Amino acid sequence: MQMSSIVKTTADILFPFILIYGFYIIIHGHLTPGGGFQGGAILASGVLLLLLAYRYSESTQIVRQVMMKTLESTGLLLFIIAALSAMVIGAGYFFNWLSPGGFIFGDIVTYGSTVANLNTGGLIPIMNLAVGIEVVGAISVILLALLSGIKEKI
Amino acid sequence: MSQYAALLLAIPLLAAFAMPLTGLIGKRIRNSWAIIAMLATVTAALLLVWEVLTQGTIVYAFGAFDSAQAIPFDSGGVPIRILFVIDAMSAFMILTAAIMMFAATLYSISSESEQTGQDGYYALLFLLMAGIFGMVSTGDLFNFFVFLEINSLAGAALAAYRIKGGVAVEGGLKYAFISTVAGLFFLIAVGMLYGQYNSLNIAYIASVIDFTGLSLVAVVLMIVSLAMKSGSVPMHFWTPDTYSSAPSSITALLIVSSMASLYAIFRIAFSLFGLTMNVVTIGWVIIILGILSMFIGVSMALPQKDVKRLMAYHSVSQIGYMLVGLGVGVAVLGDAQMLAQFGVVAMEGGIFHIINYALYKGLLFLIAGAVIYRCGTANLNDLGGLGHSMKWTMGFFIIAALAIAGIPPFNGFASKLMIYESVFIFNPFIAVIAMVVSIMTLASFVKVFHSMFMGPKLPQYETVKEVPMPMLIGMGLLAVLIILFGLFPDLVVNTLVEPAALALLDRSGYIASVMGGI
Amino acid sequence: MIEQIPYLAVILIAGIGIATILLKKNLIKMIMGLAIIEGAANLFLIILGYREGGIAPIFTNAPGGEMVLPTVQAMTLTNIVIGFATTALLLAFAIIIYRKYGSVETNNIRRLRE
Amino acid sequence: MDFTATLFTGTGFWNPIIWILAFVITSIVAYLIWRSGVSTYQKGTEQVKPYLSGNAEPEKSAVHIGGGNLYWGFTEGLKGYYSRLVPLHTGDLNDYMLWYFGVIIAVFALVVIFL
Repeated sequence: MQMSSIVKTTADILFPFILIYGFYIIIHGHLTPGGGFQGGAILASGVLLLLLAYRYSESTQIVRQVMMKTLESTGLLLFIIAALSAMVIGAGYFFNWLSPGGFIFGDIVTYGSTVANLNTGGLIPIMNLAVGIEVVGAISVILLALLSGIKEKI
Repeated sequence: MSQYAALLLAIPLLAAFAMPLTGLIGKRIRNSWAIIAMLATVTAALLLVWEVLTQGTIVYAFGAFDSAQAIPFDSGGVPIRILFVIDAMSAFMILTAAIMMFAATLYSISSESEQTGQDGYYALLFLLMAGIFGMVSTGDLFNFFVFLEINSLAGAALAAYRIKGGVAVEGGLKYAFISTVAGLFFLIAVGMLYGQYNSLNIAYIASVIDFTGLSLVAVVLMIVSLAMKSGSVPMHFWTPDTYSSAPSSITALLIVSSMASLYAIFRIAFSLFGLTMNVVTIGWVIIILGILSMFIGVSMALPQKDVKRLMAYHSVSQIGYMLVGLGVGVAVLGDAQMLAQFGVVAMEGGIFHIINYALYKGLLFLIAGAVIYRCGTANLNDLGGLGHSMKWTMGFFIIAALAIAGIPPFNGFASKLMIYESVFIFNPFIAVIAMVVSIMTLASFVKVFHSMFMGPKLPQYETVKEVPMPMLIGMGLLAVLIILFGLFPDLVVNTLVEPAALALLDRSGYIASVMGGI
Repeated sequence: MIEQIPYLAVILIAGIGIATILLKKNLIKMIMGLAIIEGAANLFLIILGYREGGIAPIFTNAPGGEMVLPTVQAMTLTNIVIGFATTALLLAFAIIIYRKYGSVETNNIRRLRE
Repeated sequence: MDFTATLFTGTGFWNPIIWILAFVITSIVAYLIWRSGVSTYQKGTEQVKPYLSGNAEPEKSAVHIGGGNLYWGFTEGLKGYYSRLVPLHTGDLNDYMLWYFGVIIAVFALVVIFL
């Protein structure tokens, strides 16, 4: 069955907004409710919108399984390498060595009720980003796998 | 500070996550990556075990600059970080898992070489190992639950990996469903403990525990859930289904994962609750589960026709020995005189049996896999006469079968002897059942030996050859270890098993290693 | 007494989940029962950390006063993620079983037995 | 480290080296007894052929006993036990879960009764 062009156009227009919202949730994960998994799930819902609006054979041209698997592995590798990086300076696994450093994401959080500063958190925003990339890849792979179970009716 | 505890977890995870990417480059690169990562993990595990045996319990704090900061100064004396507490018992389990990982990965390189989707296979294999290593070394209840779920999900996915017309998926589905339900009830029990003691750390909870009615519910939920995960009767029904349909190298690893669940039962019984609970009742519950497992497992194994299903029932039966050995230890925990007289020996027997069981049962499943790899069937009615063409495999089978039946001088005899003699003082009836079960084990392996290897060469297996070299190396390593453990049981008991048993008994030492001598 | 009502809800929801698992023969419904038990576990964890009148545990722009416990919320999030993975895996198994066996009734998924 | 040390089990001991020595000695004795057996036995003659009341010896593959036929008598003798035990393994996921919850209730009852 073919979706109408209204559905397809709406999906096309909505997709970038969903992406932006998802990345917003991921990037602000260390300041507001949300984070890697939640933002990644929102991103994956954008992918799901595309998958539903187009036919399975068409949408798999856009959302390829190999690409999503690569995204998944890349996100996970980024996460583990971020965790392992602390070992280079002799600290424990997962030690947040970026946090008060003054580099990227290195500002010191002022105590009490302040306006949120995005440039804090050290490794946590990086790990949030890694988890976000991983989750969008993983959920897309799951969706593709589950969708492939449906017999297509034309 | 020593990083081996973290590397033990980090290397398998890194290997698993990079596996799909290396698979995109090429098959050869993926296989070498798998072998390199496996060797690195095993090396880290062996170094960690060596460190624990020479320096005592290791506490590793995740996310801290130094593990001396296991309890942050501003936390009010509560360990809020995720801690790995690796004492001699954990080290023992890590060693068992590392040996099996070495053999099973090497075996997989050959046995899976013709199959598709190997990227996912090795990625899941390393995730499974990360889950097992995490389960046996963590000192945090919720963290344990997370590793339990990683382990069950990876194990179920691997068990279902070769679909085999849906049968393997059925086995995987049963395993996944059952372990998820068990995991959820374990989580609810963890929540009950957290609500009362405001911490997830095993050592902290143990130091403040006050056994209430809610803790009683929690301990029952935890022990029954973990007993189901380790496959004890009467929650064993998934074991033959999953073990028989999974690929053989995976079955060898699923055994280690059931051992990790078994470890958790005793960690909870000895270190978490200890004498605060009614040890006699809980001990007897574990012993009854053990007796049922021993007897029903072996009596179901005798009439089986599928070789892997038969061996799976034997694994149920062997788990009974460990439950009985350590259950006697729990039951006499409150009586110092009985503990010294036979309780410690029973526990040592049970713990020694864990590694012996993992070795010979893993070897048996690998042999079954080798036979299936060459002949394509696991049905004992169709097999026969393989002794003419698969001489090495037959030799390994003889060693493993004699070991599982408890025939001297192999390793199964040493641990079973320790269990028999100590349990006989506790209750002669149990020891008699254990011996009868041992005889029936021998009987059913005589059946397997006869119908697989004996007899004239059958026409349909005229072209069968010996299995490739990596599979033989994986099996040979286990066989050599079985013989060595059988010839020098005293050495193993003194260096590995006795510290493990004493570490389980030393509840205040476990608490002090984290809480700093409170 | 009013504080006990959420715990009663946990028991009720877990009971519904257990009954679904035990009584329903359809695999998809059993997976739903599993998800219901998971919901009960999540609710149980969340109410352990609930404090009367507490605010969300975010320090920026916090008005002060009591906060609810964040540890259990982190545990719940982890459990949600794990539950997501489990459900996806079980549903994938159910799809393959339906393709191969032509049924998702548990009394037909019994090729491995005895 | 003393490699000849013995494993003590509280009531007894176990030393594989002694056992192997005993095994070797017993084997030698058995071999000597076997050596002094009947000397008229000769390989490759009529003596080695199986005697089946004068019937011809069947093909080797025809006399192979499959695994399913072994221990038939054992299972037949314990029929009452096996006919109850085997049907419990239904392969039905609902039953598996029923056993789990049943065991939780049973263990809970035990623990409460013998508190």
